[in-house]
Amino acid sequence: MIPLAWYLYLSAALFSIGVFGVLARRNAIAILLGIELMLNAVNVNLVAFWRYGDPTVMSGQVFAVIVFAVAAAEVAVGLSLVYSIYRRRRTVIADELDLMKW
Amino acid sequence: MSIENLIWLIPLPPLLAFFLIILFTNKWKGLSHTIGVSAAGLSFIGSMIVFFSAIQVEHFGEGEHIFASSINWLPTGEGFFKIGVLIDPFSAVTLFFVAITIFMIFLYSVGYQNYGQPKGDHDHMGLPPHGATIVDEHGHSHAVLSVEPMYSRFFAFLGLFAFGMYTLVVSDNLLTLFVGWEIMGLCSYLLIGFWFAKPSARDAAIKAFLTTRVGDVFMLLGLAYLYSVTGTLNYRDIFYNAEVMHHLSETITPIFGLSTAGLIGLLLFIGTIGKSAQWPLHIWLPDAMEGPTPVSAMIHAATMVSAGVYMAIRIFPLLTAGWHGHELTPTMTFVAFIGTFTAIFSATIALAQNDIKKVLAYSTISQLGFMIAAVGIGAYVAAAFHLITHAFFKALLFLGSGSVIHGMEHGILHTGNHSVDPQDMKNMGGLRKKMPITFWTFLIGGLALSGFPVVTAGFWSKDEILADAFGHGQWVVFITLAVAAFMTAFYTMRQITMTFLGEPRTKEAEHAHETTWTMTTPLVVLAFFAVTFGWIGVPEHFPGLGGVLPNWFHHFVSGTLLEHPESVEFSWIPLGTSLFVALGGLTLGWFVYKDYKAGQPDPLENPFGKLYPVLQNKWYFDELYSATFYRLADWISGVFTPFMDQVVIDGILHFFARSTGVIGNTLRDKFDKPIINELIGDGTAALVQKGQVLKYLQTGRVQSYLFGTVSAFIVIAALLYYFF
Amino acid sequence: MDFLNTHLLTTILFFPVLTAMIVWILPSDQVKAIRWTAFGGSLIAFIFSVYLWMNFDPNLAGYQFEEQYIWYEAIHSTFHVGIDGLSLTMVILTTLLTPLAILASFGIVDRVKAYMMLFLFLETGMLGVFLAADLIIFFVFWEIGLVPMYFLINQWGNPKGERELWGGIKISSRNYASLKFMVYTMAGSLGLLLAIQLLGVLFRNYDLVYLTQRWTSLDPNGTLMGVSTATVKTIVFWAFVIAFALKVPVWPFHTWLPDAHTEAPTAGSMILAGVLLKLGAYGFLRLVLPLFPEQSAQYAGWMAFLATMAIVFGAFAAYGQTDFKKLVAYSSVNHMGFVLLGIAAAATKIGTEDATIALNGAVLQMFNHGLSAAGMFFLVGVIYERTHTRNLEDFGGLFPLVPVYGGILIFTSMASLGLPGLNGFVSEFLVVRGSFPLLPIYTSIAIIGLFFTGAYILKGIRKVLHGPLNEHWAHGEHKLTEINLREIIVMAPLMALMLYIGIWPTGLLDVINKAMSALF
Amino acid sequence: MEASQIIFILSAILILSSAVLVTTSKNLVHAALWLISTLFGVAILYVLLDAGFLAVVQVVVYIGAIAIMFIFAVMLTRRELLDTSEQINKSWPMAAGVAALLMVALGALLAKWDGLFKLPAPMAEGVDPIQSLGIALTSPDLFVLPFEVASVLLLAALLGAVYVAMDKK
Amino acid sequence: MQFPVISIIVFAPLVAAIIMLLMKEEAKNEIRVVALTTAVFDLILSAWVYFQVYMNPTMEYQFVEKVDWLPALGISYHVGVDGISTPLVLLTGIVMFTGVLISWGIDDRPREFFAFMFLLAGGVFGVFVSLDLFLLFFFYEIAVFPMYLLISIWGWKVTREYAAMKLTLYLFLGSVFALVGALAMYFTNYQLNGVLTFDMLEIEKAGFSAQFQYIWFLPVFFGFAILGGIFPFHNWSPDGHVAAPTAVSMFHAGVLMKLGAFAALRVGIMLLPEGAKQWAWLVFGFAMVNVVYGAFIAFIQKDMKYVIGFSSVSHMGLVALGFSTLTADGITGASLQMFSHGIMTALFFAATGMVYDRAHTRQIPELGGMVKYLPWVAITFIIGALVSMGMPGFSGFVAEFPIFMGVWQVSPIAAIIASISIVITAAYILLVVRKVFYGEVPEHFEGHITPISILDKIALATLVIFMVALGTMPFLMVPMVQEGVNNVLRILGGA
Repeated sequence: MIPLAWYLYLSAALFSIGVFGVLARRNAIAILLGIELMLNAVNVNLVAFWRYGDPTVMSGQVFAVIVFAVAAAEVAVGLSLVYSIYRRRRTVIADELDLMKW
Repeated sequence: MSIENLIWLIPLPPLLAFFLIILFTNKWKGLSHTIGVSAAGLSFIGSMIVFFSAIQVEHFGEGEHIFASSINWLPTGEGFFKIGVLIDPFSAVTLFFVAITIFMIFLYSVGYQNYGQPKGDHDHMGLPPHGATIVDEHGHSHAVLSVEPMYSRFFAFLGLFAFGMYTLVVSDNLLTLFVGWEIMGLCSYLLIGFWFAKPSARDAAIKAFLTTRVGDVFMLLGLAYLYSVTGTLNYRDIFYNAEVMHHLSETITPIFGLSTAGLIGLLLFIGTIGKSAQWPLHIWLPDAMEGPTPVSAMIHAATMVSAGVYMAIRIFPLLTAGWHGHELTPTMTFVAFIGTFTAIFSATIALAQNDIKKVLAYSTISQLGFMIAAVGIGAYVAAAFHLITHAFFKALLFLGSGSVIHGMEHGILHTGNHSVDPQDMKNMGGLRKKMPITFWTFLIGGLALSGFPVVTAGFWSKDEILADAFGHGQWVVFITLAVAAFMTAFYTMRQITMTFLGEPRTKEAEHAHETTWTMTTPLVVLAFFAVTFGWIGVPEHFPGLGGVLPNWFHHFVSGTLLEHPESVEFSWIPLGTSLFVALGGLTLGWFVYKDYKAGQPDPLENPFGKLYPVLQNKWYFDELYSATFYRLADWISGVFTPFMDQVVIDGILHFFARSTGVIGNTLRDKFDKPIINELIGDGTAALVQKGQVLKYLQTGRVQSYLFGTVSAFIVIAALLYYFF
Repeated sequence: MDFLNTHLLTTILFFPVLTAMIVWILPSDQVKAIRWTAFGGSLIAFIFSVYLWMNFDPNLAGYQFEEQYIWYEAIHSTFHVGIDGLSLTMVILTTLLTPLAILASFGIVDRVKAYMMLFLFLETGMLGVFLAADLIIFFVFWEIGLVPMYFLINQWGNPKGERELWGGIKISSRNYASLKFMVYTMAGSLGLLLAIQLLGVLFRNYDLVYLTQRWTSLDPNGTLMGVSTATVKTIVFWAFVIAFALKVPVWPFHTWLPDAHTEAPTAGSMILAGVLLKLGAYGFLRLVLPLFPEQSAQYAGWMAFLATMAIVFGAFAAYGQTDFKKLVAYSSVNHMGFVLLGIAAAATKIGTEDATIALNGAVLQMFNHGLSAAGMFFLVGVIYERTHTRNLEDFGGLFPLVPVYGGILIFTSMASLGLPGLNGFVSEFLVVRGSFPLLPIYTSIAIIGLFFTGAYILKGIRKVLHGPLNEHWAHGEHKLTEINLREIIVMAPLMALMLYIGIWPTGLLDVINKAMSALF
Repeated sequence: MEASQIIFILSAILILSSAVLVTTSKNLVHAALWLISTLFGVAILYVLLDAGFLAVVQVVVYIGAIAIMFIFAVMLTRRELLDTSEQINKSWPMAAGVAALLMVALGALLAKWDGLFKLPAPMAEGVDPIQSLGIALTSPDLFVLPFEVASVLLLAALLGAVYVAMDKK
Repeated sequence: MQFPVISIIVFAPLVAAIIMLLMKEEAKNEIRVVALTTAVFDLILSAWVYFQVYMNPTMEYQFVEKVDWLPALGISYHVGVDGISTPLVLLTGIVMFTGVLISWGIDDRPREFFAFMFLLAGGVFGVFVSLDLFLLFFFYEIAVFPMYLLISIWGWKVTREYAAMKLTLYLFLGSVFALVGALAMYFTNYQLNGVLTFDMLEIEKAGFSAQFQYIWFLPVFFGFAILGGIFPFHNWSPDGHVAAPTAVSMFHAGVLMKLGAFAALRVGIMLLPEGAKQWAWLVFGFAMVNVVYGAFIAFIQKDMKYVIGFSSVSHMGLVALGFSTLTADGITGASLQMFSHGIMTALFFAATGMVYDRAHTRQIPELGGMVKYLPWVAITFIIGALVSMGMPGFSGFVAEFPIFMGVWQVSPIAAIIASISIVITAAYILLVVRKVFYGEVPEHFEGHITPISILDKIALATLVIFMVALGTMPFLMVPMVQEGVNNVLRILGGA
């Protein structure tokens, strides 16, 4: 039997790695990858809590499903954005995409 | 109609005439003078009726034996101030001579202002007529006198003047007396300044008005004083009321320890000084000669100056309050001094004048001095008597001189030499043949003035004054007056000689000729009174005449007073003196001047030496005053007051205004902006700077934002960890 | 008619405003209509006040025709108007002078509508002061009166003339004058305002009658707000005195007057001298004496001193002027000095016969000065309109050119000189008579002023009418034209009254006398 | 040590290691591939958690759709493939620090929670998670609304993506 | 449940703002019409409310509406008017109406302009009527925030950023203090009575300890009074006036400053009476400074708007002075002064704006003879001047007189000193009138000065009417104000 803690710590770790990825990568796509990791971490949590709580209440899983949808949407929009940016600026380096500064 | 109502009416016709002429008829000369003269005539008749009905009353003046009526005028708190009319013996006789002289003067003016003569070629309002040229049927053009441009106006003013005088005489209280008094002041101003375009006339007018006003204001003060102590200004209630008089004479005022009566008397008397041109306020009168001659007569004989004396005699009880026949009270001493000094003082000046009217003017002053002196030594009746006689003969003299001047002007027009002064006696001489009536009447007047014994009125009145002075043991007064009388005789004779006797000294004098009947009639009438009027006042014990004629005047007038003054017992000394001074003066005068030729210096210049110019310049009084009082007044009004207003007071105001601004600026620049704004306020500007720094936080990089987010999350986590 | 009887005072008070409103709606180019409407309105107000005079019963003490409406209950002030002999005299004067002033200003062509409206407002303002029986109302109208006057001077005043202030600041003198007039007077009434507030705070009421009896019955040994009552009373007393002294104006608060007068338009000066100055004196009579009998008695000497200074220096200053209008202006200082002298004298011994006489004199003097000063200013205006100069040196010998004008001028001058037989004398005599026994010294000094009154009046006549003719005015385009009918009509009632009062003062004086005896 | 525990550990190692490689590998294509393996590991965990349906969805949707899309995107922005320039930005140590801190923070928080080591209750008999999930997603009184909203979201995202990425020439 | 007139008054502007924002940028006239309609509508309603309250003035609040908002936190939508706030509601209605008329000509993004202005108006209405502390703050911030935009966008180019920033900082700073105080009351009330409520009528009864009140009165009072321009926090106000566009200045000086004073009274004095008594002397002192100091500075200003700005400082000082006397007279006067001064400054700024729009300068020395071209402006400005110098017969006198009476009861000396300001006011205002409207016209103005529109005339006339009406017929407003004041006095312990 696996105690809940394992899942939680795992997802925490996964989340942290995702954060690192988001913060550290220069490439916009890579940043999106990091976000994916974080989302998965969240999902793991959700499902774990469903299982260790009352499995007859399905809210945990439902949330997971919705997260999938969100993830899909996010990726679709995100990537298309990246692509259009690339078409205009010929770059996807996040540091250089700083039009919205002072 | 009862006498009282008649008295009310006496002053009105002239006033009516004044308004009629001013408002309606001043276009039509004839109509105007008709109105004027007839108005004067009406008043004359009225006065005569009143006078004669007065002298028929037994014990007239005593107790209720008077004509009086009054009405409420000013409400004062509970009571009323009443005004009304009063005829007592004194006012009756005054009314008598006033009426006559005024009527005469009206008549005279018609001629004097050249009624019926053509309009002047280049006359205009405010200047004396320059004469006109007419072309007779032969085609010769003659220069003739031209009519006065402001003819109607002249009669209007005369009317007002007459009104003033009548009011003054018939009024029963000092206030209405003052009213008439001031109205005359105005008229004298208007009439002296009648030819207002002449600067000399204009200034003379103002001089007259102001100088008299000096007296008037003090008089007003006196009135207020008297009124506030007695609660009335009615003659009878005060002077004819024993305990009031007693109270007045007993109470002592802080000023010089005078009795109340004395002080009030003094204040009122100052009014007289101004009005009757006594020294030191005499200066206006000679200048008043700028007016047309009838005006001079009005002012100097009939009315104004007499008014002064009239009042002095009216307030006799006040002046003499606390006097018991000997040892003059301070007030009386003052009055006596003023009178006596004026008499001698102006007599000296008269000696050296050449202007025919100026001489008369100064003689008037000196004669008034006689009367005042008489009042001062308590010679009530004498004063009144001389007042009246003097009025007659002085009016006569003035009108005569006017006639002379008129004649001279005629001559001047004939020769056409306008440089000649028609009033300068040096240019005259030998006029007796040219103008006989004028000469004879003038002579009578002159003799009366110099007190030619027995026949002339002047003798009796003047003699009575001297007698009183002697009788009361006032030696100083007696001697001074005697000397003055001597001078009077002298300069009168000088005048007569220079004017009428000898040979004409100029061509103008040769071509002078007699004036119209309107001018000569008054001369005759007045001459009549100048002679006869004296005979009603012959002292009982006068040698010879004494018993023959009763001293009617004395008895009658004494009725005015509460305790009748007894007439002084007869003594030869004053009689002798007056005889001597009169005759001596006359003869001396004739000898000195009988062969005075044109161009010669005046015979008196050598004997008098340095004194002569001093006399000629009236002891330099005008110069003295202008150097002191006028200068002072000008300084105060022209320098001091503006300084006080514009520099001191306004300065203070402006200081406030300025300091407001200064405070405002200081607050704003020194406090509001630097301190408040910096300390509390202007974090702002600074903070905008900070903002410039902070904006770098906004890198626009997604990741840097995320950094913030995550770190914030960590912090929160840490907090949660710490707290829960 | 019944309405009129019950609301007579308010009708008189607000009729001018009503007229102003009518004038307002008239088209501004209908100058004639505007003038006549304004004139008619003020005339009707005058007729009303004559009707008031008819129905007034002098024998009753206290207010008559009283009206009282709720106005400002938060501070317990009601719109309370009433009239007694004193105010009646002043009301008559005001309503008489205003139509004349309006008639006198028919010559005005610049912004006639505004001018006339201001004038009518001014009338209401002045009437309000005289009618008010409530301290606040009194103050309201007291201040309101300033405003129209300010603009009359500031706008229709003499456009020429510059005034050098400190530091080389130059401002046109009419601005200077009007500003001085306004600010100075407001500053003066500050004390009044504060004093009024103090009274209100103490008694929670502003009704004059009530206030008077409460205030006078205060325990003199008690304390108010920690200060002894006597002290407070003294301070308040002086606050009142200064406010009114400024308006009268009394030396040394008089300097605004000559400036204001010289700059004001003719009709403005007429009203200013004729009525506005009376407000101050009225204040003394209506408030100072009744409210502060002890203080007035105590400080009567000082008031008399100021009055005397006003009389003497007023006369001297007038004598020193070369500007005809300034001369007349200073004469106002001199004449109003007599009013205050009378009041001060009366203050020493309220209730005695002397006091009553002095007060009669003072009030009559107010009325008389109203007539003569208005007349004088108008005459100055008449000649100024024709010659555009007021410098006495520029005139000279004009009598032959304008005999009628000359006659009127001399007549009026004599009235203001105090010639017996004309109105001025009666009042001056009464004042002197009343004051002499009470304040002999000051009265005697004031006499000097009386003398110089003569001096400056004659100076005026001498410079304008007499002397050699100044050819400049004799012919050519400068030819001086005779006074015209309208102007004569303006003068006629004034002169008639001067003469009437001079000869038969009893009618008017009777009312005044009864009022004074009732008041004090 | 039971089988399930071992499976968990293995898959955990797979997840974490490949996740690290996702965030570190220079070549983006590799990174995308490593992501796939991570997702796969997660799928295994779902199975362990008796969420078979989710596991399937994970494999089908994530790996089959999303990851592939990433690869497409990488291809489209090809220049990046060639450049061998630094893929980690200069502030990566800070990033690492933050990440580590985060890990610690989460760990610490979890450590404080008492229900940390509870064990799962055995699945009740006759309860089919998939069925009940289906019911939950479709029954009006449960989650039908969020479900539909999610679909709307997907649609919107789809349109948006198309619009954004469309070449407007 | 009666007709919720108050809510309608409050929300009509907000709704209108939204409507306008939804309209097309180009449809300027339509936008203006909407604005005007709303303004008229509000004016009518507030007049109706005023009339109702005038008909039966009571100490209680009228037109009360209470709806729970966040019951958990004790926040409720609780509004109502009393004798003091009713005139202010009317005032806001008037200023809003006239403000719209005046800014009819605004051509630079009128949509946003009116929208923000109405937002402001709504906020102001809200503050005046809200009986719930939270609600009050809510509206307070709504009112303050648009000022920033209005000034910094439509303001006077030279100083607008500076002024807008300054104003906003001051006001938020103030409201922060006040908020802290308010929360303190909220929680203390919870501790004392165990109920979480922001309802002021509840908090009134909380019975705070004197100690507590002593501590919290100052922050609360001054926090709000800053918006009332109390010394030494007055500097934002003249700068703000100068920078703001005409209509905004009208709002700013006309109602916004009243907002501060009113809130200071409602929250500061009425909720913390003991504190008020304790610190009255301090407020009194500062207010005195305001009065005199403002007058003096206004005297030397060269810019018309600065003159008026500082005169507002001085006059608002009178309001604070009146409150700080804590006497019936003083507070009555202060309440009236709020109304009177509101109308007056609105008029001043309207007139100034008209002059400025045409002459393009506000420097007094550069102006002159405007009466020739702008008679209406001149005359109305003059009437305003009379009001501001406390000329009897105008509202200024009616308002200032009781204030001074109140001051007398506290300190006669102060009354005397304060009265000096009246003369100074007269002086500088007359100087402005003389120089700007009279005197000779600088030649470069010849022909450049266009006459004002009929709308402007209507606006000016409206304002003048109210000043004169109150001045000549105080009984139109005084009774209700007295009732309101009685309520305050009741709280103060029948002082």
